Amino acid sequence: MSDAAKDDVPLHRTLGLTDAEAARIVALMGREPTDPELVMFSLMWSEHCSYKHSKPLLSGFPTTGPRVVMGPGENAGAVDVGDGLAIVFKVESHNHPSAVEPFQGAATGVGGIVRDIIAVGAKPIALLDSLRFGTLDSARSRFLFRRAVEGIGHYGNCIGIPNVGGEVQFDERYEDSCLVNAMCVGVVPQDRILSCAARGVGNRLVLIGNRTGRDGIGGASVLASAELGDDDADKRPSVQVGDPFTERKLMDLCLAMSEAGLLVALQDLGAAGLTSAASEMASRGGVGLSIDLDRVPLREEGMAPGEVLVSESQERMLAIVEPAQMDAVVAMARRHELDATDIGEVTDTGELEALWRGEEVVRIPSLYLTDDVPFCEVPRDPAPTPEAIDLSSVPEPDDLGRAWLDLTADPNVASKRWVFEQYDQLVGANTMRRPGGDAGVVRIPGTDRAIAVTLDCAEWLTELSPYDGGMASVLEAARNVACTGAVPIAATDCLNYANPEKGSTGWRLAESIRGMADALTAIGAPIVSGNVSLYNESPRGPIYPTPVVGVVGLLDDASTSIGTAFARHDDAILLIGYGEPRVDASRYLGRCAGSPPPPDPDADAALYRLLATCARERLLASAHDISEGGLAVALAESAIAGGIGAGVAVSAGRRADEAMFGEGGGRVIASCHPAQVAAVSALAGDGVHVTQIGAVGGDDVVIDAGGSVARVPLRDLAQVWEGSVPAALEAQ
Amino acid sequence: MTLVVVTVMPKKGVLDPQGQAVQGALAHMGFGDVSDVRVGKRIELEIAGHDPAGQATKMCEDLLANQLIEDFHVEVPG
Amino acid sequence: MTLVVVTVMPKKGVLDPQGQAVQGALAHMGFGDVSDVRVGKRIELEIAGHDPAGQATKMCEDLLANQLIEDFHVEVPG
Amino acid sequence: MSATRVAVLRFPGTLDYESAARAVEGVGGEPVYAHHEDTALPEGTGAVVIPGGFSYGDHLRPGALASRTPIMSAVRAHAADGGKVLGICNGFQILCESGLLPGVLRPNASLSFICRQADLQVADSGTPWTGGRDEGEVLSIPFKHHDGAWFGDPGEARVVLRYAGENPNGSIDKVAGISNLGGNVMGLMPHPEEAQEPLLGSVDGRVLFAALLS
Ligand SMILES: Nc1ncnc2c1ncn2[C@@H]1O[C@H](COP(=O)(O)OP(=O)(O)O)[C@@H](O)[C@H]1O
Ligand SMILES: [Mg+2]
Repeated sequence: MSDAAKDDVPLHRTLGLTDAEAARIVALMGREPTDPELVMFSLMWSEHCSYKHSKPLLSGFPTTGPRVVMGPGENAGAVDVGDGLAIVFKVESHNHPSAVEPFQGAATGVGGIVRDIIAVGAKPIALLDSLRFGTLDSARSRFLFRRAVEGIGHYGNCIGIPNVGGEVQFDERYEDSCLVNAMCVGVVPQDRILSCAARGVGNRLVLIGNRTGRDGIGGASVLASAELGDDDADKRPSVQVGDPFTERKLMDLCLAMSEAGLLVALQDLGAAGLTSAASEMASRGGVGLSIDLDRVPLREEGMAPGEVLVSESQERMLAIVEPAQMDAVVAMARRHELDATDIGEVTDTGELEALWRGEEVVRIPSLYLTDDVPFCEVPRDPAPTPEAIDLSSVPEPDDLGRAWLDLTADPNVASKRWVFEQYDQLVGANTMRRPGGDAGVVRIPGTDRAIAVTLDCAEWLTELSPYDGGMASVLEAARNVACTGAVPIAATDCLNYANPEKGSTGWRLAESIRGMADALTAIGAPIVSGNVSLYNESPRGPIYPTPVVGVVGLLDDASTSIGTAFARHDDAILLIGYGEPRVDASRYLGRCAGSPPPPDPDADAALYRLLATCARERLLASAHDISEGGLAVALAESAIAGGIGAGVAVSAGRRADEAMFGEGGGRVIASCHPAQVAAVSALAGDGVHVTQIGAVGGDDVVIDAGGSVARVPLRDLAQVWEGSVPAALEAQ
Repeated sequence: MTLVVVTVMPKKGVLDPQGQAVQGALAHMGFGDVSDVRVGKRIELEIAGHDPAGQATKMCEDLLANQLIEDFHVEVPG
Repeated sequence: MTLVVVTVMPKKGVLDPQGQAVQGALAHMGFGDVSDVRVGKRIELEIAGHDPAGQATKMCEDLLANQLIEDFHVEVPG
Repeated sequence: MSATRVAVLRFPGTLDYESAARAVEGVGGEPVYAHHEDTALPEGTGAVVIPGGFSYGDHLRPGALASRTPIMSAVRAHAADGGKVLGICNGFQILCESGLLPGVLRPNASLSFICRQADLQVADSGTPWTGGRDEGEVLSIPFKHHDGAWFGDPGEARVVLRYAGENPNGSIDKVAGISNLGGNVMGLMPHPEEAQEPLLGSVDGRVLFAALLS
């Protein structure tokens, strides 16, 4: 590390600190920092750890509500779901590591988010993943996609947490900057929720799990805060290798220790390793921590103190333990075949101290690291508002059936079975609705309740109109949850954006956050956790602004959940919701262009209430939201899932193809016994319409849009829908 | 046809969870004298055409080894 | 301390799907001159005490190889 | 009369112990956990379940490391006395690696992990494991594995369950589950503990657990 200094480049610049930041560090400290101290500052003040560009904007999110047990700021948020239990969840990105080494990058992304949930003392019960890559005609994108999916499967399957949902999109914009976001959901008795705040002077600081090596040094944190250029190969970190077997043991151990009341506080080690974990714990608890680096179990020889302090070796946790419990902690760790090592203690100084070979090499007030980062205003240069699509410029297909099949075969629309079949969806025997529907539904273990969870994002709309796009991302996720009959109760988000200092990215970030916040407030789902990933751009350009939203919904009676599959011949098909289909920014249009009408969060909220009431009263046999591909694709998906055809008739609106394939508004295709139609219709109101448009049955799927009729054999639709992603991957 | 043997091992310093697990199991089974277990791959290929070792090296770079975490070695026995 | 190298390869005649997959991928990438790809394991161990090769052979019989489908070979290099 | 005690084994990396224990309870048995380092089965054990998961991270070969632990000697003795043993997924792999069942589980032909609901055909109605179902009857039970292709000599075992329809993993003779010739040791790749409740889509896995108690 001091090699660079010898070459006359000041160390702080090599570490990515600006001269102003370096000056501020000297001013704060009242002296020159030591090398290890400077390394610690550089990581803690990176965007990845400090959110220096995004934090000021995030304060706009609603974060409180009657169900919120723990909001943002801890390792993960928690919401009350009754019976004294809380559901704990968070979504996080691992974009940059996945672009370098997709298998390990994605795998360790799963490992990281799982440790966040464990740190709260919660038992993980579900995983989800949101993925974005370049289009599948690119060999590089196929490779990244394949390997990232394998990595997620490898890690998640091996630690035994069911994967119940997610999304995948392919677009040129993600060719150089793929996105890999993972979400974990856990459950914990509310009186056993752990905080990361260190407490109790004299208490022991205990490092649990894997040994510390040189993994990811100068890695994730530095890397995630700068664009990946072509000639940055030497900045690439030594790749972190995930070890799910150890993670499983670590999970079992931490939960057992928490249950036995052995822990005062718990924190995972992620980006910036020990530095970040210890400074968070100290700052949160308003105490100091003293670390004896010689006691940290190392995997490699000759590591420097700075390396030990920032190593990102995986599968490690940091705990605060009362001295009297140390023997029990060590014994329990040994039974789980893991190390638990006393590496220091809680002090009353408010400072982070580190000793190396008996000498003090670090002494920093922990707040300097966690709270004194200089925040940056992002420039907010608005982009012009795009024009609506002139429908006459969109060629009308001669064969609506052909167009329907082509749209269904678009890898962005088609089934993602190739992905989720590589994931264990069932382990734990609580999964009621598997991936492939609108949201995964998982019974809360030991209860009759269930949660519904999904991840979604409307990146095209966010590019075109960031406020509306932020809103649409929230509403689409919540609508997916509502289609299972669950009531959306809280949300988490992962903001994947390009360089906020360039172009209109900063404006898009701010506007989309505002849109998300307004939508979340309207539907009564506060944000309880989240993550930001900036600088997702390459010399070839920025990604779309991609605010991925995870929504959790609650079903008080698990047995009332609704699936997307048509169930019985002769059931009535209902169109429920609001808004008119538009080709603008639709998959049918096939490009990010146009200006769709803005979403209406109040009408969406009314739609969720209607669906929840229908579920409670067991009125519906199926419900499926209309999203990419419009009415035609939603109808096909419910028919394919049920193995039964369907026929519907709708108005052509402006044009038949727009009625069939257009997107927008908040619309759901549902089915019910004919005798229940009146009961469902009676629930209409608040801007939500219920219209009977057809019936389930037959071997074909048929849409009559104002007299233009498309009729396609169910078998053909199923074939392209199921076959297109595998076919695109095989076409090498 | 030339037999070429490619060995791919975890890079020094990179975590080798498989080696760790095998070493632990061996110790439990009473093989206490074992340390530093590392598990990698051995790939045997028959290569036609000239410069089989050169071809194999190219294959390692392109597919057989992940050089971010693995080292490889090409050998033409006999 | 003696370095011992154990090789575990799929038995001749036993289908090796991994080898086949590697061969297929190599062919796709333009390495058409390759045939008979077989993928096995290379395990490196440091063994203390006497008769390291004998100890390693015992480890193979007891754990490292499944002799129903795999052959093993013990080597003490140098 | 007290319920049959069923030992549910736990190795480091075993995942399905809770759902297996619930399934044992569901058919009226009394589940008791036993751990890899135990040298004896719990007092009064009547039958043994080895649940699925990734014992020892599936390192070296699936099931290999677990099969060499002390508890497996106790399981061998139990089986030699005619006691029932049910191995599910990784449990099946462990039984093969420990020699209690013939053959070995190799990687799926696709070389990928597959999670799917499967129809399993009863291939031998003469073992206790399928609860008197006739040959050809179908059970709907999910499977999820990376190394599920059974390779061995079907003549050395009794093929109890076969995949109906296409072979998902390249298993010899479409084998999904086998028992030893004596019929008291059974291993299968699909997960009957996840087919115990109507709420989760199927109850067809109950027969295999009920068989532990008969
Ligand atoms: N990466 C993934 N991981 C797990 N499940 C996925 C993934 N991608 C898609 N799915 C499943 O497929 C379903 C349909 O995908 P998609 O059409 O993108 O969903 P949406 O209903 O949100 O438009 C998702 O709800 C999810 O259950
Ligand atoms: Mg949906």
